[in-house]
Amino acid sequence: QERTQVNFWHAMGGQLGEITDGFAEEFNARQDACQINSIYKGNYTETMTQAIAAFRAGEQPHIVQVFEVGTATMMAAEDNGAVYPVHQLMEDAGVAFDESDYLPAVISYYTDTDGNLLSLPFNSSTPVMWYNATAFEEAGVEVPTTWDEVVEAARALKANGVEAPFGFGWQSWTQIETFSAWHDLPLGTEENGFAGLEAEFTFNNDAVETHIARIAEMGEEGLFSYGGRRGDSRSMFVNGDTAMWINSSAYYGGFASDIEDFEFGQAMLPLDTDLAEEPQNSIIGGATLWVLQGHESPEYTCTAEFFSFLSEPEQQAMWHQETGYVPITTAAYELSQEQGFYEEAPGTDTAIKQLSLNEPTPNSKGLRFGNFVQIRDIINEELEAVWSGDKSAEEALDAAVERGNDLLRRFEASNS
Amino acid sequence: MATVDLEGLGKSYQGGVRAVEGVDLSIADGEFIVLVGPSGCGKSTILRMIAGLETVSDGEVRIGGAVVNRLEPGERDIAMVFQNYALYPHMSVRANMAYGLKNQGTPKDEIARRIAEAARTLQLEAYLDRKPRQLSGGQRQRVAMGRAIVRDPKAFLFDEPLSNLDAKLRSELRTEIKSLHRRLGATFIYVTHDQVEAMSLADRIVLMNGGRIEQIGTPMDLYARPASRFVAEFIGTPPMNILPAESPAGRALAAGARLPAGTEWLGVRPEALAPARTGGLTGQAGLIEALGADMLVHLIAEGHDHPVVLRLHGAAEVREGERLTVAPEPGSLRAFDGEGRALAAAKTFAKRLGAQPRAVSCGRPAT
Amino acid sequence: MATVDLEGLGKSYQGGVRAVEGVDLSIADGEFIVLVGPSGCGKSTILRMIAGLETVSDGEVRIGGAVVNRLEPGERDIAMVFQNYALYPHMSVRANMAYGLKNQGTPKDEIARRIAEAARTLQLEAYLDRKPRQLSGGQRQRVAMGRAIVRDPKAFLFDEPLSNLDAKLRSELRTEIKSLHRRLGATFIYVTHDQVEAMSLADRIVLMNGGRIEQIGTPMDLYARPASRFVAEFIGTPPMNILPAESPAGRALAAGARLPAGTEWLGVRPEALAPARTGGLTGQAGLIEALGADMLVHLIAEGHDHPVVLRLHGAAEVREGERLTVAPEPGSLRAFDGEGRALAAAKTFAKRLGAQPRAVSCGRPAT
Amino acid sequence: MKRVVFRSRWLPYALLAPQIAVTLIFFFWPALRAIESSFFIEDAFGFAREFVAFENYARLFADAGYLKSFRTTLIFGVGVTALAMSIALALAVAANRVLQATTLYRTLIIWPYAVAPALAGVIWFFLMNPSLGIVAYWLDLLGYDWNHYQNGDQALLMVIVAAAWKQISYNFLFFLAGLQSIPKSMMEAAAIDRAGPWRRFWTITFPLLSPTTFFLLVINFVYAFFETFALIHATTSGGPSDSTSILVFRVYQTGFVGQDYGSSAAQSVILMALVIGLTVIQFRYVERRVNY
Amino acid sequence: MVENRPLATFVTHAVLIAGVVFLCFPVWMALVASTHGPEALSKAPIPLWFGDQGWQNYRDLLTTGLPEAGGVPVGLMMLNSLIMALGITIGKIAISLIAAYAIVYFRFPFRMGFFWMIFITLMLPVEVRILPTFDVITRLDMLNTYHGLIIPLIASATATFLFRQFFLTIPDELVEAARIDGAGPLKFFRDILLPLSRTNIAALFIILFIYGWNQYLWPLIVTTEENLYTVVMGIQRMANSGESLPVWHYIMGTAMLALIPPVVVVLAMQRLFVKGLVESEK
Ligand SMILES: Nc1ncnc2c1ncn2[C@@H]1O[C@H](COP(=O)(O)OP(=O)(O)OP(=O)(O)O)[C@@H](O)[C@H]1O
Ligand SMILES: Nc1ncnc2c1ncn2[C@@H]1O[C@H](COP(=O)(O)OP(=O)(O)OP(=O)(O)O)[C@@H](O)[C@H]1O
Ligand SMILES: O=P(O)(O)OC[C@H](O)CO
Ligand SMILES: [Mg+2]
Ligand SMILES: [Mg+2]
Repeated sequence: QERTQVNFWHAMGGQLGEITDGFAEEFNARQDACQINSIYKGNYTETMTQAIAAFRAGEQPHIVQVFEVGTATMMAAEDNGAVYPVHQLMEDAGVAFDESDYLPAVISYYTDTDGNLLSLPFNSSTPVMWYNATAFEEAGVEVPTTWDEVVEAARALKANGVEAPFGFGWQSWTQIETFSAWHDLPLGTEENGFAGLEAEFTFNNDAVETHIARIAEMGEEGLFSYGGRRGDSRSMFVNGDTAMWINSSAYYGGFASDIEDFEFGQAMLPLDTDLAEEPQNSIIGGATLWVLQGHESPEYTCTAEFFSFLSEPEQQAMWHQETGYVPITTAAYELSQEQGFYEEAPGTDTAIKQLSLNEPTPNSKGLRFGNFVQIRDIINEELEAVWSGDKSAEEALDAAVERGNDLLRRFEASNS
Repeated sequence: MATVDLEGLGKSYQGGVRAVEGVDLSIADGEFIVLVGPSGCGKSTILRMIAGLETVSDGEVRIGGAVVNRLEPGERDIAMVFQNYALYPHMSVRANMAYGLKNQGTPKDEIARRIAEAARTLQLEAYLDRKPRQLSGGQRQRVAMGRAIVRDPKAFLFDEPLSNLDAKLRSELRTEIKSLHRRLGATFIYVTHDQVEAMSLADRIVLMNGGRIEQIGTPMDLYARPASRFVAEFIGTPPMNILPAESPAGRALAAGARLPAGTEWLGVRPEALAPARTGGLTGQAGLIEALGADMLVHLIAEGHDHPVVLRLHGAAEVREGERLTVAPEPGSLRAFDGEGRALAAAKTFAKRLGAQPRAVSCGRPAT
Repeated sequence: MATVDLEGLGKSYQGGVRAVEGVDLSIADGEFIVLVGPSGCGKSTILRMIAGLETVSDGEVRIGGAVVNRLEPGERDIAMVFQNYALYPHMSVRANMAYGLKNQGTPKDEIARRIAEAARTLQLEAYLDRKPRQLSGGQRQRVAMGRAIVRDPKAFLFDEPLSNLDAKLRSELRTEIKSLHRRLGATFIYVTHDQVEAMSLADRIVLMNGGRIEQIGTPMDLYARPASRFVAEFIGTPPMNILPAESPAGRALAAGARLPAGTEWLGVRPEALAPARTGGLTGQAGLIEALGADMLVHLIAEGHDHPVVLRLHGAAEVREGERLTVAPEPGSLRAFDGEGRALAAAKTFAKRLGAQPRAVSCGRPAT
Repeated sequence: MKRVVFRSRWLPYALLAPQIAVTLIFFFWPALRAIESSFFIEDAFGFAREFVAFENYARLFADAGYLKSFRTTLIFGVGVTALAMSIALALAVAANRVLQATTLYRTLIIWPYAVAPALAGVIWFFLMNPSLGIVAYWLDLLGYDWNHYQNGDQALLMVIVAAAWKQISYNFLFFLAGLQSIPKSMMEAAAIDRAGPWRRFWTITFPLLSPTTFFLLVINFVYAFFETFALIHATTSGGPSDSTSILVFRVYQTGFVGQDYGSSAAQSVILMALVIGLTVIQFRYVERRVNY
Repeated sequence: MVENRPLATFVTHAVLIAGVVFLCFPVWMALVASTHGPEALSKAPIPLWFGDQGWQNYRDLLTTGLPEAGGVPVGLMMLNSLIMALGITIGKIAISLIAAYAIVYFRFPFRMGFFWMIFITLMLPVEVRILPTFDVITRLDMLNTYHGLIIPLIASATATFLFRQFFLTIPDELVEAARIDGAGPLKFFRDILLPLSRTNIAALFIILFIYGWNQYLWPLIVTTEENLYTVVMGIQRMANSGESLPVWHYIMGTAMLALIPPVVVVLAMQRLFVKGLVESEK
């Protein structure tokens, strides 16, 4: 008999892609009713926009992986019936599903106002600070925990021949969104958008401004080198040009296989002691799996079963350990502990620790702004203008907020 | 083979150009007719109306007595040879000749037979499998004629077939066309702007001017008895000298002749002016062109701004600047009225001048 | 103005084509020399070596006595007129003429003066501000001449300047060039493949064949005393009739004449054959071309496969198929050896035939 | 125009039908839809749309980023055109001089025409990569700090060079054809008129090439404006800081990535007007004026 | 011309050689990079001479699906490119030929109207109106199909113009001779016009093949199924990896594979190519 076909679009290239495709294969091998077609569609933005375009064309996949930034857009689509909420899907398919199995820090980002889970967390990450332990040792400095120490360490590393000691990727996520949450500062009104479409940005505050200005100064001093919007500067860390690199915890898998010349480690994000005594918690990144409407019910049953398979502790633990994404269920976290993973690879629990450091506040729960894909691009543009010396931090953030608000209003207009 | 008759033929092109106007012409079966005239006078237009390549605006075209105005070119049973040969460049000589026959469904062996025959006639046997581009201009034009011959059409139309060839080839092929006509005995309608070609080929020449027929006649008719100044100046190189009858030069030239009433222009051919001791036109020799057998002397006559051209024997001893007096040979003067029409039949006028028709004075006629 | 001397001039193109071989030629100051010959015989190559547009492979080019072999074209002080005019299309007529002068730093008012003068001479005043494309072919060639004149060069070189023009314009401009030469009194070196042009323009003709000079002389020299069969056949239309001396036709033609030893070919010009009652060549009139003033009769003589062409008076009464007997006029027969070289000086040979140099028999010579 | 034509009532329409059908369906229909959409705003999934009249246009012209894209496009266009045309002209003039070797050089010069703009971009991207690109490395040795991720001007320069690199072959071929169509006798006449090679080039060759030059100007602008989309998309994606975001890239970015259909459609309409303008200029103005 | 300027000759060759180096160098580097393993390409300076991983790399690319390229073997992508390029080329030539024939050899109402309709598309690249065109394709249900890849791109003003231009240079007398030989419009087209257009068709074929092969945006948006990916668009996915280290040896290998077919076509049929290019654009 014919297998029921389910299309799964994802944005996992390289090693991540291999593992992702491996899940689908394994699931397909386990049973003979469903066939999951796992398809790489390019980076997050491309995958999401292609899925939307496909939806408009009636060619949508069943499952699409959408990064956290697209959440508001997807939720608005859910209101219009484009999205099949996961809680509903599981219920309709009669597949056992308990939200409380999932780490709260993870699912809070993706639940609606009634606390129902809308999409399935799959690969969740959070920014951490990657460092080149060998380089630190050679320069004789400690791994920094505050931003002041970051600057100091960078100077020492530079003096010791490291080309551009400090760097980062996904700058809006790591240097504005997470920075704000880490210091319990709001990014915008309306509980960072969770409470309504009328939200407005407020991240042009002194705290963020000072922070951005600090990085710009580091750039001028030659301590920081900007290397692209997503993970493009990764190669600088891998080849030793950069020794402190703030980006997703999900680089773990890649680093483990690519880095041979030196020891690397991950540390918690630095704190700006002028802003807070203690860090709050970092916010989630990565992506979740959204189910799109418009297909037959047997296909959705398969989808539900696949989701259930993905959430099993074995899968999750393996995924977590291989990639550096955080485990999404408590069971998977515990399994990893049992397996002795954290002793074996110290620091690999940094992400999960950061996420669960404190009970999330409205400022650290996450964000839910419409049109945020575009707004991220605006923030990218404005920050790049700072790095290249064309704008001051203040000008750039003011402009980003103004332009961002404009898009928020436009989103509000087209979704109400 | 057939007669071709044009009756009141006229053509207006889009945009209002009136290319041909009221042409009446009956072409006998087997006749070699040449349409000649300056560029733009409508020669090609007439030919193309006969062929069916242009619609007829007024009048009728009849081939073999039947009106063909509304027939497609392929249905008129005529063949045409073009100035640029118009061979199908991608087909062999053989295929070029066969194409028309194939289209009309002639059987294979009949086609082969006819091609063989035409190739023999035109000495093209060796080239049958070549492509046109592998042939010289003269050979190409022969293939074009071959393509016409195999069709065995009612009439052959030629539109300046020799204009693209160099002088030597031109005169060779001229001879070939003439003998082809003799061999086939078919009706030939031939367009050219070259009066030498017209003179040497035609049974009858139709001289056109501005869309109308200026004169129809045998070559010698047109040369000796031009119906108008236009004909007189068009036929013959160098052309007939034309002088105002009332100018001093004109009066000197016509000295002693009684001119018909209304004469405004006098004409005399360069070879008909001979040095004379008295009575005649006096002038100074200007440019002298020694052409071997002949010599052209440009005579600057008082009271006439264009030089009068004399054609003398090549060995004549004339030097630039020399003063010469010349007089027309008896009977050689032509008179035209204000509109350029010839005034009296040449003969009559010649008689009045008191001489018998000009006798051959140089190459003595054969007996 | 200056003399131009070529000494042992030779040219090999890359690829080994030997275009010119051992050419010696002294051109007097103010002379009008025409280089003529069939296509590819090396005429242009010689002209271009004089101009400095091709390097000289062997020998020397001297202008005004000085060797110029290694000078660039601009330094030789010559001017050249090209077949395709080679006017600068983006410059006005005035700027075209001024260009060369500007390049040599002539003062502004001097340039203006010279242009005005040249424009007057060539009647170009009205066109000075036009672009070349707004001019007719003849006007363009006149501008090209104007560009040459203003430079006041040591010599004028012309490479087939009239070939792109139609017959009428060609003969007009021919006259103009001739009178220009007379007016300027400068050295002209003129290339053409048209023997009529060569005859009517040249002081001396240089007839080339396969890269070598075949004969140098005045036009009438070449016509009357060709140094070879090649010259005899190249100069004159229709060309000289050539017959094998030992064929029946040849013997009939030369009947009664004592031929120089080694004679293999006989030549006689069409106009020098006259109908005769006895003794001579007999044949049947084939194609007859009535050309008005003249008539060409193609005589099919027994024992000779090419027709012998006669040129008779236009009014001669010959009909196709008629039998004719013709004899050469006294002194008109030419003898050539196996290699085609003329055998005896024409005069001597003529004397042997027992007649005085051929008297003018048609247009009587001026007194 | 042909002197002789065939007569048939239906045949010409049948022959034209496929071409016209494709043109109508894939050119005119989308063009009309673009005009229509430009008056609406729409949500990403296409559930709702709202008529906003000219608001999309108004917003565009109030958007500094959009206006900056005009500037970027202009700089990019002028840069690519100037670079590609001047190098090509120099090469063509040189190749035209070497006579026998022309074919050899031509072979070595024309092949980049076949390289897709996207590939040209990716290859240059690789050469210029700040951390491992060989050219960036050389620049570094020369003391020049190359980082197109950070420096917008450098990024723009990189895409200009990549785009021009690919276009040189094309311009070269046309310049060479143009040079070869200048009658040799014109150069000879100038040589006799005492003009040296340099002067000959500027007073004769260059003016005579002007039709080719103007043709190439238009073609290069069109190339730089529209056909380089792939190059930008495959390399800088418009960044950093919007500095390589040319207009055509922005249409895509706004529409496909930003899901802002109305604004994207409005940009399409503006671009189409621009293209048609360029076409008209080429045929009305340039053709007439440059005919010497 | 008599010229005594050895320096000029030297400068001429110097300019040409510099130009050739500038043009060839990037592709040389790409070729070299494609023969190394990832380690050699992770640190500056990268090698300027070939490595020993060439066969390995190319075999991987052609046969196995790399995750970086979405798991599609480059061999399959190249096949898709070929199908698309040929489809576009043949389609464009076919419909342009007959359209040009109609416009040149017939007079009929609205002839100029049609002419302008085709003409106006001359400079309207698909990128400019990408969104609405995509919309139309989805309405026609042509996503993820070969005909979706091909048909929208086969309307070609350029080809129509080239053929029109060419037909106009065919002497009138040829039609006339054919008509006298009794050929009707279809016969004339088949027997005379088509054979005569052979070189033009061949020349245009090259240009259009390159155009088709190099398509980027269009396949990028109309294909969502991997087995329809084309190689030129496929490379973008590899280069823009973002999250993972770009696999430069594979990327450059793919680039080489993607540029070899059109470059070979251009070089092998240089004469036709030059003719096609210079004539189709002028
Ligand atoms: N297709 C056409 N449309 C409009 N006018 C035309 C057309 N063909 C010819 N004419 C005009 O008709 C007149 C006669 O043209 P035709 O071709 O018959 O002249 P012709 O005597 O053959 O000249 P030529 O010796 O130059 O071939 C000319 O004025 C010409 O311009
Ligand atoms: N650039 C060249 N390279 C090689 N051979 C050449 C070149 N130019 C001319 N030739 C050859 O040199 C010979 C003489 O050529 P030239 O142009 O001087 O002849 P011409 O007498 O002027 O002929 P035409 O009357 O056709 O102009 C010919 O065989 C020609 O093919
Ligand atoms: O690299 P990832 O998958 O952790 O995702 C990074 C960010 O969350 C993207 O928004
Ligand atoms: Mg005509
Ligand atoms: Mg020559």
